Amino acid sequence: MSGIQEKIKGNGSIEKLANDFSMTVATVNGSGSQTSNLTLQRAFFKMGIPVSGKNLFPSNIQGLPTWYTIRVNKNGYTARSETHQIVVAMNPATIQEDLAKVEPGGAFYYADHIRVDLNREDISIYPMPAKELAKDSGAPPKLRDYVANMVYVGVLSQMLEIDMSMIRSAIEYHFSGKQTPIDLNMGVIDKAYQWAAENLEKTDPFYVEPLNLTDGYVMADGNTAAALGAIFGGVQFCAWYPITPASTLAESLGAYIGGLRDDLVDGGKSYAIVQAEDELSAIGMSIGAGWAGLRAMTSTSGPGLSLMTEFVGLAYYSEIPVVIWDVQRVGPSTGLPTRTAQGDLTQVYFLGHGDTQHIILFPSSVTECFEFGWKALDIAEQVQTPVFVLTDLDLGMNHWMSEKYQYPEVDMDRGKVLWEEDFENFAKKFGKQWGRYLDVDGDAITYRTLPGNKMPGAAYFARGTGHDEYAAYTEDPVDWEVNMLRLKKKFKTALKYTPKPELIGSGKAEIGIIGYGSTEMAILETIDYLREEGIEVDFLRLRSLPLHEEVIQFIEEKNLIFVPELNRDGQLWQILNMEYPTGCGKMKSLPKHDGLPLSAAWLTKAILDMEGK
Amino acid sequence: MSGIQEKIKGNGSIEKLANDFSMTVATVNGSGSQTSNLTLQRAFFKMGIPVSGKNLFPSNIQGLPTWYTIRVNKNGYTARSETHQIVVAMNPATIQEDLAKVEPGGAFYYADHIRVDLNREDISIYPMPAKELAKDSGAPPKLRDYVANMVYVGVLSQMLEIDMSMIRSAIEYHFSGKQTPIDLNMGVIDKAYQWAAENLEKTDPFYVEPLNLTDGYVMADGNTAAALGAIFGGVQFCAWYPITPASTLAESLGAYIGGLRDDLVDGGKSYAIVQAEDELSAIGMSIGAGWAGLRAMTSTSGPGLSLMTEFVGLAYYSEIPVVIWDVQRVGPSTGLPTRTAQGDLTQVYFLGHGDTQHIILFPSSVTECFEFGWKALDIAEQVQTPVFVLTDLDLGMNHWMSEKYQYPEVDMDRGKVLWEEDFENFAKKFGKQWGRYLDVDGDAITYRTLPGNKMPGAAYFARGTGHDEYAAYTEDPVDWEVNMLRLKKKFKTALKYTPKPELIGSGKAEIGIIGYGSTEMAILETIDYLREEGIEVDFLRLRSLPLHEEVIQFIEEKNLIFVPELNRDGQLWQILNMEYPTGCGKMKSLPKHDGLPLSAAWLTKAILDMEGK
Amino acid sequence: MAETNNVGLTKADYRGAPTTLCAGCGHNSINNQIMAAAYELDLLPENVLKFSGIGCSSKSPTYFMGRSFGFNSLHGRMPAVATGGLFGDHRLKAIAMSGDGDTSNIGMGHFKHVIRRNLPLVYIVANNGVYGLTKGQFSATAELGLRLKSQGENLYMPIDIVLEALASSATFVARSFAGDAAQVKELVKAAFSHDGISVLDIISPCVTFNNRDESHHSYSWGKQHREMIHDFNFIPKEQEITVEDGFEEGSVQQVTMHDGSKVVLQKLDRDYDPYDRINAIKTVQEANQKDILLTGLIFVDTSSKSLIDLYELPEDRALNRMQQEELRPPKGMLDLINAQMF
Amino acid sequence: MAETNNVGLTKADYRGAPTTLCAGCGHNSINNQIMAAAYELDLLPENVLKFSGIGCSSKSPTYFMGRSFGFNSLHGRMPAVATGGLFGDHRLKAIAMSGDGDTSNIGMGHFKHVIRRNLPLVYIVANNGVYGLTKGQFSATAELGLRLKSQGENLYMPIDIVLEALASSATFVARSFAGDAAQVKELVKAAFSHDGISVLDIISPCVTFNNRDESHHSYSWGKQHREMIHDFNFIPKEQEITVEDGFEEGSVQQVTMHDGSKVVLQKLDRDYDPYDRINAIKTVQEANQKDILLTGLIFVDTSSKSLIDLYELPEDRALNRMQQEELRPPKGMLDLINAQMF
Ligand SMILES: Cc1ncc(C[n+]2csc(CCOP(=O)(O)OP(=O)(O)O)c2C)c(N)n1
Ligand SMILES: Cc1ncc(C[n+]2csc(CCOP(=O)(O)OP(=O)(O)O)c2C)c(N)n1
Ligand code: SF4
Ligand code: SF4
Ligand SMILES: [Mg+2]
Ligand SMILES: [Mg+2]
Repeated sequence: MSGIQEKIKGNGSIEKLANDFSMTVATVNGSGSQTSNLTLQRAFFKMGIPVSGKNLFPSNIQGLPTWYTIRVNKNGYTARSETHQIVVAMNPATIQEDLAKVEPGGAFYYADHIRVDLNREDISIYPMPAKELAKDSGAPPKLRDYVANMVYVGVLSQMLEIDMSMIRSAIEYHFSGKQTPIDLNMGVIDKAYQWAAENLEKTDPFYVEPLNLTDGYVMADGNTAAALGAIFGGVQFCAWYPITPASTLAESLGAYIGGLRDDLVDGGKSYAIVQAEDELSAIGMSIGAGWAGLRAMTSTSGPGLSLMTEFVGLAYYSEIPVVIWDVQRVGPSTGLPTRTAQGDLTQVYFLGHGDTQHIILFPSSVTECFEFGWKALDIAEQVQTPVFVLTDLDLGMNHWMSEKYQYPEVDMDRGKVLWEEDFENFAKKFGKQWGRYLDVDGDAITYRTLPGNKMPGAAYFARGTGHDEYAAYTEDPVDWEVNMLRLKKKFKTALKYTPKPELIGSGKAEIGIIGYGSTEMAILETIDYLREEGIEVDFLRLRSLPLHEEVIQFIEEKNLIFVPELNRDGQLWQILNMEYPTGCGKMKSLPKHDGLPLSAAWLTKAILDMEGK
Repeated sequence: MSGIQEKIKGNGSIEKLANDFSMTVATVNGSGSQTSNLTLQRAFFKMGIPVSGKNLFPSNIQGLPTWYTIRVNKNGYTARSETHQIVVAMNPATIQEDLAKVEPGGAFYYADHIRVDLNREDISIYPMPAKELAKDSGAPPKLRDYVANMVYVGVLSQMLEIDMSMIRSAIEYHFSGKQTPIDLNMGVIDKAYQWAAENLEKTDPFYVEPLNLTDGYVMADGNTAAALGAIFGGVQFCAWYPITPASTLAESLGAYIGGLRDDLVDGGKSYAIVQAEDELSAIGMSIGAGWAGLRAMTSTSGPGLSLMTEFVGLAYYSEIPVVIWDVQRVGPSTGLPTRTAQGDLTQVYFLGHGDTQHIILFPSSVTECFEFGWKALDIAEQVQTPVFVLTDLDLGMNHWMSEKYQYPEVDMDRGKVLWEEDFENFAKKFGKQWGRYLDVDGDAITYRTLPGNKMPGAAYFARGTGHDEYAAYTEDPVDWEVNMLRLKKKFKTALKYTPKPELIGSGKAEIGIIGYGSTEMAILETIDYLREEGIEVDFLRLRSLPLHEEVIQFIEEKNLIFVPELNRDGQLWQILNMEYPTGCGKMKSLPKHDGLPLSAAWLTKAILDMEGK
Repeated sequence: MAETNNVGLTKADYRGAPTTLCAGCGHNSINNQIMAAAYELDLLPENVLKFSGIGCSSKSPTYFMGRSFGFNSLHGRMPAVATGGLFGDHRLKAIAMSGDGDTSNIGMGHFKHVIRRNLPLVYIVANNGVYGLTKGQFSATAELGLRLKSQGENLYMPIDIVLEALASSATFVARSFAGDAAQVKELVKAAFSHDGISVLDIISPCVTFNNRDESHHSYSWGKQHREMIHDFNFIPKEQEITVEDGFEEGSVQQVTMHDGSKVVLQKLDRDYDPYDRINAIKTVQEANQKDILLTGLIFVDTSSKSLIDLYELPEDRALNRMQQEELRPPKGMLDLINAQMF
Repeated sequence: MAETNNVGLTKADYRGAPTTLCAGCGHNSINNQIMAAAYELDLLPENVLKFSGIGCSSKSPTYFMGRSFGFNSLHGRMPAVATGGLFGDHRLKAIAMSGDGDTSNIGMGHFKHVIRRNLPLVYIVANNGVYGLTKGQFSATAELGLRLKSQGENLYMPIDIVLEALASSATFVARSFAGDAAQVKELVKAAFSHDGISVLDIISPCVTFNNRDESHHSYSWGKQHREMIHDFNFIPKEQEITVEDGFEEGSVQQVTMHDGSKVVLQKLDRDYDPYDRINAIKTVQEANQKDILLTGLIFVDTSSKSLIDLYELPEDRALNRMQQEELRPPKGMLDLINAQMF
């Protein structure tokens, strides 16, 4: 992306620059541009070029500015880019600022009915007769705004040399083969392509050319992937309440589960999905189901998470498996509901009054959303506790290029459950009468029975009040203390089940980065840039809390560790200091919290600044 | 308390031991023994002897075991004692374990109709004809259980040499001078006193003798003190929802406010107290009132606190003053509702999704409950943010001896509020149009207007969504970041208003203790014991979070710091490590979480063990 | 040998832990009738789930049917937990105990929503107009103007559990009085037989409720004892309040509460039509206007599908007994998805 | 010069920020009538407080009366914030905008309780049967069996805002249709004049609601466009739906919604007695049974005290203007307490 200017030769002829640009489409939300943007993105992907798409949209249904950024990069960098080489302007309200966004040497496409002061000499400017072409399309008047968006697909296809067969296959995919919309849309695209060929002269360097770097990859959003993962994880119950950006997770679950699962069971369904009246109820129902032996989950975002606080404490203390997906948005409070953040970490870590502790998983890719979709259900039942999966709007709702989903490599593990037969054997095996909270294995995880178990003595009364090993009510100080210490120990056992951190790098660098979740792409890109500056770093990608021994080791081995994250207070950094009090200050927090996905440019600069470079 | 045995001379005659024992009354809850216990406690207090009373009661209304412990100590040690020199057994269900509790050389009083295996030779045993004397009292049959409790008051008065005039004045105080109950109760007490004089021979050493160590002190519970403090702080609105152990705070507010305040205003009341439908509503109403310019508060305990999570985030982000008293009980979940803990610290510190931060005050005595009762209202308005006061069941519900309440030494500070005239002057003064979130003073605290302000331009629309300096909706990344950084800065300014830590000790010791809240008494007692072992320590009593510079200094000056607290995870210790990452592990956590108040015996041993002694 | 029912169980098999509620508490009477009803219905305790929130009433499930699975959840949130819990094995029956505070204050929203979902649940509200467990504050069912010693006056309009249930389309609504053992038992039995939500509003006097400030009709000793001891920590042992024998359909009975106040109960007429919701609401409102508490089966609708039916579960399989074969789609399906995702 | 009302303000003085709701959204119509009503009532905007929860409807207060203080609070929690807020200066009037999701789902409990407390608040529910802002999920007021493209079928019984308000003793209950400008305005005016809670259930069509799966009576182009573009991100601009002129008391009108489905409205008769709660409930229920939405002032009770009255505040002093002299008892009082505490 460097040195665009130089590529533009003095005589106006340009040296072409393949597969390395970031393109932003400025539209109005509700105008239906999503189809156009996805079509372009899919066409790039089909051409084998690494690509990502990020939608910057308002908390509103219709009429406000929206920006969709597609980054195409031959090195596979798919993090948010801070510069815009190509801008497509379809929104009168923002056209002037959109024009200002174009990087010198870049290209500006705009719908020519919009009034704009074309005050830039340093970029290529291409007007598009979007309105006219839409009118010519034969689409009914109400649909013209929508159809106008197809115009830029056609124009860009021509100007960027996109393979038109890939555009067609993207359109066919999008409309699931339905001929009427395919014809309408392809008609407009073709016309616009033609028009551009005849009327525009290319003066910018950006174009695409086929690569083969997307084999083995899919393009999807994390919420859909999480839902699919849960379905393969045998999820049986999901109660949820709508909230951006989590809604599409539960909605995808509903959309996919029937087709994938109904054939496996005779005479009825193997699951229930309930839209609850609020988040209190959503988590309550899921906990009820988890207690009753179902693989249960819910999904939410900040405000809903806050409302779940009391119930999470109940599940922690009464040891009920349940999975909670928190698709993070910007908080505190209602905040920016359509922007991304990693701001719920410390809250979740301590969620609930009294002493609590929770398992948190951090997927950093769509593929990992799928993986944690099923794995979280295993862990919840293995450890008998709530398991949180912290993803975010960027990962959950944007379309990422990601490795294909991997079928679970292990069988479902339902944890320590006693059905009738097992219950009978328990006494024999352990020489003791079964008790719900009796730690016979010494790993602090106890055996549970499930409603419907007909054995005398198998039933117990679950409660959030003080209970002894036999689930009986007690206020005895020692009972309380012993039980709570067992719970603490349980979280040591949990480390056997939770995903370990991933080390990226030689392991020999003196400087480290610890990161997690959706910032991975920006961190990896940063590492390359730092290497160019002669700085070698190892990257430890955290995949879960509580911390594994490997994290402590990593910290001990390094002299200096950067902890970049998308929040104000450096929340992981806070937790690391807390859990590793002998760190003596060698961890440096690099927080960023403007609602946008992390960019490598910012992170690189932040680290270089700290390094005094 | 050491060496009771030696005091008992070989020949059965005893050396008397004045003003140093812990006495536990075992009864059944709902049997009305509270009056008896308070009478004894008040009599000791009136005699000038330092005393404390701690009630260990079940989460139940009638019929389950309850223990009330009165500690009398000439050195002023009023923390929970782990040993029981005197036990009064009135409950058949627990009599055997109560008997076992008596320290060798101690005394066991019991109602003689209860069957008990008197298997102790090492203590003095005194049967009491409680039933008979109750019957003789002339009280109606339904009241006999109640009246029986007065029997032990009479018996102990005789045996411990309590000044009977003090007993009478305690009874008169309790019954607000109403003759019928005074006569009934004093009648029984006198009879029992008489009976004991005639029938019991004293063989244990414990007795009381007048001192003058309670001048300048009151005896009260923290919840009442908090309510009184709030009344003197000008509280105007309190919405609350019943929960043990917080209910009596709001109930006391209701009981006292009319008498203290109604005379100050003509034509109506200056406040409203609303029992809300739940805690969500309680905090919501209080925030509404805070926004509208009232001094507003709510009180709750763990489960209610959890339910307030979302609303607290709203108040933090929209900068609304409100005071939240959290009278902590044992969690997680419903836990032990009638036991004490300091377990909500980390939760409150991070309460709310996204990046939040809160002011927390820690009163450690009843007097300080009064002080923070008014001060918290000042701070909330000064800093325009929720202020939490973390107390606990022990401090809130038990009767503590504490310094007299001090009248606020400063005038009420309503913070930066603009009424009509101020609003007019704003533009002149600052050369800018007023904006709700415009930081004109550079201290990150902005000016607010209140509903009813009639000046054009004074109204604004409060919201939990992203807003700019003029309170207008915005999703702009820079607006968000700038505002959030201002909020962070505001908490630096807050340190000007929040109570600083108190240093107890010379400041020159190499070892320190950092503690907070209701554990103060046990810590002070421990310090004396440690000194006896040759260990000198300084004690920094934390009175608020965020941390003042003085705390960091204290940590830096010491080689080793113990952090005792009533929870499992060492929550203050966690926060200290987080906020002071260069501590390099010199803080040692000493958590205890069995639902009981901290005892000096436990803490002394824990420290000596760590010190290898 | 003890008598047994048709499934070979004795009454003792339906017992729970010994009660720790106050002597004389109406909740104990209700618990007794639940046990009796289950015994008479030949329910296997193993086939019944118990749910509750938080409160004295919500402690109750500990005190009946100790052989049943149960879940004492959070204050006001029982409906949510019960909804999820019932999906575990939908062939089981379920009964829930809640209080007026639990249901009509903090739990009002969930109460309404579990009703409109028609969860097959016997939902008992042990209604005493106060928060027993937290020592006698007003609940939302307390009557307007009620004065309690430590609480002052209740300023707000009362919530009527029965009206609320009817307004939100409950398919089974009844009211009774804890002291009317026969009626409570019969209603519990009917409720267990209903396939959908059955809301039972059972007036259940609280002993701590008898601290009225200026009760006009107080027991002679009541006033005196307050005067004499002035101690809220003392709770005298009381007799349960019961209705007289032979409380017939259509008849009216006055019951004296612990505090001496009187409640007028009226049993619905024999020819009352419980299938007409509009008439049911009207009848209850008219009785309320006259300060009469109607008791009996006020409304029933047997035609609506229960929540469980709506979810099309296998008739004879419990969801919680399904294993991997039935829950995890085969690898081929994932390959297909991978091929489709683009 | 622009026309002014009796307090010297023009219509423009009652405007808020430009709306960002969808073109054709019923909520916009309601907002217009609120402004008109306030203008005609000669209300000073400075004397009105605005409250809302979260949702498209709850955004509305931004779009009217920009000179009023307002608080856009949390989803479902508006009643709580309004309750506290009104105590600040009880001489002010207050209006709240909520949605059906905000009120009847997450906010059901608070809705009920603010009613029984009779807070003097104009409480408008802009009722569209869906969650607009989160993209069209069912709310609790959605009719049974409704099918929406991305949501499937609504399985649960609907909540009727009006019935719920009546059952919980609301003192002013009305229903209207957003497109009936004249009626909405008159009802808002009446509500502002009521001293207590006034619940206005206003059916307010949502444009995103028009994604029914198999609508029998859909607009000709509607079906076609779905077919043609298949894109849920496209929201065509619509006309607001209005009722025909001259919609008289007692008459019936059918309104076609954006998705082509029809709603039947009936205005209450001129001689309908709005003071009879029992009859009001019955009338509404009977109309519901016939799938008719009754509009008009359904019930009013002018005799009950409002919440503010119950708290005996000084008639002419705002609590929020009181200062130390009125709020802090003198030192002598504390000395007294210290002497008494023992
Ligand atoms: C979230 C929460 N708030 C408050 C409480 C305290 N609390 C326990 S029981 C109870 C009221 C119970 O009243 P009700 O449901 O009427 O039952 P009763 O005791 O009268 O039978 C309350 C407020 C709690 N447990 N949880
Ligand atoms: C606690 C919480 N949960 C979920 C949301 C997400 N949310 C925003 S608006 C809304 C529904 C609004 O529906 P309604 O009240 O009917 O208003 P409408 O948009 O239809 O006018 C939801 C669920 C939220 N803001 N807060
Ligand atoms: S306090 Fe009241 S409700 Fe609770 S057990 Fe006692 S009598 Fe029953
Ligand atoms: S989504 Fe529906 S409710 Fe929201 S603004 Fe648009 S039309 Fe109105
Ligand atoms: Mg109750
Ligand atoms: Mg809606």
